[in-house]
Amino acid sequence: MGILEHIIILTLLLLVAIAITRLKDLLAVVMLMGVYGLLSASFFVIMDAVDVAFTEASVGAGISTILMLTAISLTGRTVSPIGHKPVLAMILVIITGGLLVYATLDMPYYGLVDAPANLHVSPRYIHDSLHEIGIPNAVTSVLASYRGFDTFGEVVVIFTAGIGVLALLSVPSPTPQEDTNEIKSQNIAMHHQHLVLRVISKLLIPFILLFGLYVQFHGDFGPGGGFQAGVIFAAAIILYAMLFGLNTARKAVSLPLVRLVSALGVLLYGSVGIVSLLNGGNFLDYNVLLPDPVAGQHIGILLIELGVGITVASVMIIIFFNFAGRNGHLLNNQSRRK
Amino acid sequence: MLTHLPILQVIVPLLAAPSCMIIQRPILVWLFTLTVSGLSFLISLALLQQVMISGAISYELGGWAPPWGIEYRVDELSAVLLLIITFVSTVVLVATHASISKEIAEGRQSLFYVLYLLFLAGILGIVSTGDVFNVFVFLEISSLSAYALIAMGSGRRALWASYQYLILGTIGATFILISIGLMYQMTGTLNMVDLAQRLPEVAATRTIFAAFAFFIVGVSLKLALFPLHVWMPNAYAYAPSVITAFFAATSTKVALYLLIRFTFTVFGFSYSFSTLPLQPLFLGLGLLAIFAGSATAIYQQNIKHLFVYSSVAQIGYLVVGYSMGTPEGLTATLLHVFNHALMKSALFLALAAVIYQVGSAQLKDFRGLGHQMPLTMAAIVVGGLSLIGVPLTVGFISKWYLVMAAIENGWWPVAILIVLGSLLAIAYVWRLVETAYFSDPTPEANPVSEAPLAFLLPLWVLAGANIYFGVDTRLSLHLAQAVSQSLFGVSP
Amino acid sequence: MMILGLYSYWIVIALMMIGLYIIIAQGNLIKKIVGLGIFQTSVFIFYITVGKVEGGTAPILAEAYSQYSNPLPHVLILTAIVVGIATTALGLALIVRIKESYGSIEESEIQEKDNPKC
Amino acid sequence: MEIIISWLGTLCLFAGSVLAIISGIGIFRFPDFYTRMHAVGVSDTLVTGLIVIGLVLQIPDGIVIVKLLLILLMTLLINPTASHALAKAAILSGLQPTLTKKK
Repeated sequence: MGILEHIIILTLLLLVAIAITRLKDLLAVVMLMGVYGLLSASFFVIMDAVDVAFTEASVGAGISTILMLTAISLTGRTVSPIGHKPVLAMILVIITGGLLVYATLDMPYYGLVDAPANLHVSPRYIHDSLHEIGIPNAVTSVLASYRGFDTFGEVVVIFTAGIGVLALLSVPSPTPQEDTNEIKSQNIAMHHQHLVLRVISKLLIPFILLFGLYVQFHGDFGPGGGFQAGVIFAAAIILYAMLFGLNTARKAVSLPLVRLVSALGVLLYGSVGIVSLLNGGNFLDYNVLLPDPVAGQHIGILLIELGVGITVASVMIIIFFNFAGRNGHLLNNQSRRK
Repeated sequence: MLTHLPILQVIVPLLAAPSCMIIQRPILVWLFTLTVSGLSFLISLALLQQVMISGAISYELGGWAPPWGIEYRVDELSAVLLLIITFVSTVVLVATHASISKEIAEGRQSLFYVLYLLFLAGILGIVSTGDVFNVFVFLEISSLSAYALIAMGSGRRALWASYQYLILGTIGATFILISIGLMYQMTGTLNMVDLAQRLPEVAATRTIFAAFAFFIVGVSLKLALFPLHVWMPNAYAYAPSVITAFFAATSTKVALYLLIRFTFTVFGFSYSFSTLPLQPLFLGLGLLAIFAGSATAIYQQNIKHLFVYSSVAQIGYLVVGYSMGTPEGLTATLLHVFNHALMKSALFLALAAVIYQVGSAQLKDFRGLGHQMPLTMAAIVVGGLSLIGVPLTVGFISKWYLVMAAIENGWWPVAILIVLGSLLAIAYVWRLVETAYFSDPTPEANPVSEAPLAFLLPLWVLAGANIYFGVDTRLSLHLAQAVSQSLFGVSP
Repeated sequence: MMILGLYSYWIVIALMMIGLYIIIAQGNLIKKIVGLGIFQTSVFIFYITVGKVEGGTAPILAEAYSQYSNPLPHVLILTAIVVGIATTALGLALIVRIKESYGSIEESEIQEKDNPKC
Repeated sequence: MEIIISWLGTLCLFAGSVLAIISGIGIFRFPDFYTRMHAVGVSDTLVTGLIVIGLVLQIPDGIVIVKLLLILLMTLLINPTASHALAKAAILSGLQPTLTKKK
C-alpha cells in the first residue's frame, strides 16, 4: 500500500514535465502546469503533508494557473522555436543534477523513523505542542507559534508581490461615466456568452465564501489556515469578476479599500507581536497575551491567521484585478489611437 | 526596550512599509520613510555599542528557545553591516524625494517608498537572523522588492533588466533553498549555531559537500561574482538613480555577509577552507573579476554602466581578501565593505544629481559639467580617486590593507595584480574627469546649474566620509579587526 | 525501501533539472516562468519526501496514532509555496509590461531590439 | 447486511474506475473536439458520482459521509457547467465539428 501510488504519481509528474518542455502552445503548457500542481498536491497527500497539499492545490493548480492564463491572454500563446541547440544549458543541467545524485548516495534512507531530520528538533513539536500550544494540528502550531516569524515573513513576501504588481501594472481607474457605459455594453455581450455559468456561479459563490471561512477558522484542528482560506476567498471574487465583468466587480469590491486592507492584514500580524512586546514578552510570544499561556496561544494564533487570511485574499484580488485591468487598458488605448 | 533592539531593528521598517499605504501622500510618505530609516540607524548604533561591550546578542522570537524557535543573533559582523546599511539608506533617502519626483510618475511614488522600506527590512532581516530558513524568507522579501524597484526605472530596458534579475535571482535563492534542505536532512536543525555544532559529525558525507556547493553557487549569483554577474550591470544601470546608489552600496554586501556567515559560522572555517578548493577558486574568480570588470568599465559610454562594472571589479577585491583565509585578509575585506559602501553611494548619488539636472548619464553629456556643477563633479572626483586608491581617501586604506595581507600571506603576485588592477581604475576615472573638466559643452546643450541642496547635502556627507575615514582610520579599522577576531575566535 | 527512496529522490532530481533546463534553454519568457515553477515545486517535493516517516500519519495529533510524519518540512514548504507564487506573480507582471513595450516575449527578439546590429 | 453494503461500495468504486478508463480511451479515439468533450463530460460526472457513492458505502462515519455528499453535490453542479463552458467557448471561437467520416 502506498508504494504503487508513490511510483505512479512520480512517473506521471515526470511525463508532464517532459511534455511541458516539448510543447509549443503556451495555453497547453499552462494547463499542464496546473496538472503538475495538482499531481504534486496528490503526492503531498501520500507523504502525509495535508496542509501543504491543500496549499499546493489552491496555489499551483488554482491561482497560478489563473494568473498565467490572464498573462497569456495579454501576450499571445505561441512559442517560437529555439534556433540553436542549447548545449551549454544541457551541460549545466547535467553537472547540477550529477551533483545532486552524488548527494543522494549518503542520504539517510527514505522514511526512516530515526533519520537525523526526524530526531533533533521535530520530536518536541509532536510530543509537546499539544500542551504547550493546545491545538491538535502540529503544522499550525509550528507555523503560527514556534516559527511564527517565518510566517510573518511569508505574509510580507506576498504583500511585497502585491505592491510590486501594483507598481508595475496599475492603471488609473475609469471615470464613473465611462464605467457605466462600459458596464452596460459588457453586460449585454457577456450575458449571452455566460448565461449558464452566471446562474451556477451565483449559486456557488456564497458557498465558496463560506468554505473559505471554514478553512480559516478550522485550521487549528485540520488542514487549512489563513493562507488557504485567503486564496479560496479571493477565488470566489475572481470568479465573480470573470463572469460579471471587472467593472461590475469593482463596484462590489472597492480596489482602494482592498489595498488598504492588504496593509491592515500585515499590520494586524505585526501588532500581535507588538502587544506581546508591551506585555513583557518577546516579539510574537503569545504566552503573555492572556494570563493563561495556552489561551494566549489560542488568541494569538487566531489573530495572526486572520492577518494572513486578510492579506492573502486582498493581495490575490489586487494581483488579478491589475492583470485583468491591463487588458481593458490596452483595448482603450488602441481604440483611442485608431 | 533595550533587550528588544535586535527585533526592533527589523520590524520598525517592516511595519512602517504597510503603514505607508495608509498615509498615501508622497511627500508625507517620504518624510515618514526618512524618519523610520533614521530611527533604524539609531537602533543600529545602540546595537553596535551593546555588541562591542558584551559580545553577540541572542533574541528568541516568540519566546521559544532555539533551535525550536527562530533566533535572532547579532554579533560583531552583523552589527557592523546593520550600521552600514542603515547609514547609507538614511543618507540616500534625503535626496530621494527630489530625484524620484522627476523619475517616477506621481501615482506610484508612495508605492516606491513601500518597496524601499520592504527592501531595507529584508536585508536587515538577513543580517540579523540566526536561522537559515529565515535567511531564505528575508532574502526573498528583499529580492522581490528589488525586482519591483528596478522595474520602476525609466524606459523599457529597466523591465528587461529586472526580468533577467528575477530569473537569475530566483535560481540563486532556490539553490540556497536546496542547500538548506540538504543540511536539514543531515542534521535535523535550522539554527546556525546548532548547525555549526552538528555539522562536523556529518561533514565527511557527500550530501554536505553538495549542500556546500549549492550554497556557494547560489550566493555567488546573489553576490554577482564574476562570471555570475551578468544580471547586475543592466539591473543597476536602468534602476531609478537613488536605488542604484542604495543597492550598489548594500545589496552585494549582504550577499558577501551571507558568504562569510555560512563559511565561517555555519560550515566552520576548517571545513570551508581546508576540505574544499575554495581558496584557489575564489582567488581566481576574484582576480578575473577585477580585470574583466575594470577593462569593461573603460569602454562604457553610459557612466552608470561604467560605475556598475567598476562594482564588479570591487567585488573581486572583496573576494580576493576573503579567499586569503587569514584574519588580515578578512580585515581588509571588511574594511573594503565599509569603504566601498561609502564610495559607491557617493558616486551614484552624484550621478543621480547629474541625471536630475541634465536628464542623462551618457559620457558626452558630461562635457563641461566640471564648471557648471562644480560641487557635484568635485564629489565624483573624490569618489573616483577613492576608487583608484589615492592616499587620503578610504580607497587607499582598504587597498593598502589588502596588499599587506597578500604580502603577509606570501602572495606576491597577487599583491602586484591588485596594484595593477588599480591602474585600470585610473583609466576609466580619467575618461570621465577629462570629459567633465577639459572639454567644452556641446553648443546645442542647454546650460545647467548646480544640483539642489537635497542632493548636495547627502552627497557631501558621503564624500566627506570618504576623506575623513581615509585620514582617520581608527573607527573603521577597529571595527573591522574586532569583527575579524570574533570570526576567527569562534573557529580557530 | 531503499530502492523506493533512491527512486523518488532521483525522480525529484530529474524534475528539478527539467525545470532548470527550461529556464536556461527556452527563449520564451512565460515558459521560463513555468520552468521556474517546476524547479521550485520539485524542490518542495524533495523537502516533503525528507519529512516522511514510514508508517507515520499526517501530523494532526490524535489519540489513535502514535507515529507522525515530521511537521517541520511541511511548515517550511508552506512558506516556500507562498514565496513561489509571489515570484510568479511578479514575473508575469513584468512579462506583461515587457510585451507592451517591446511587442514580444521572446528573449532573442528583445535582445535584438535592445542592441540593433550586434 | 454490512457485507452487502461493503460489496456494493466496492462495486460502485470498480464501475467508476472502469468508466473513467473508458472515457479516457474516448478522448483518444474520438475524431474531434466536440465528441471528445462528450466522452469526458458525460462520463466524468457519473465517474465521480459512482466513486463518491462507493466511498460513502464503505466508510460508515457520519461527518465523512456529509462531506462526501457535499463533494457529490458540488461535482453535480460544476462538472456539467464546466463542459458547457468549454463547448461554448469552442463554438464562439469558431471551431466547427467534423461532420463527415474520416477516411
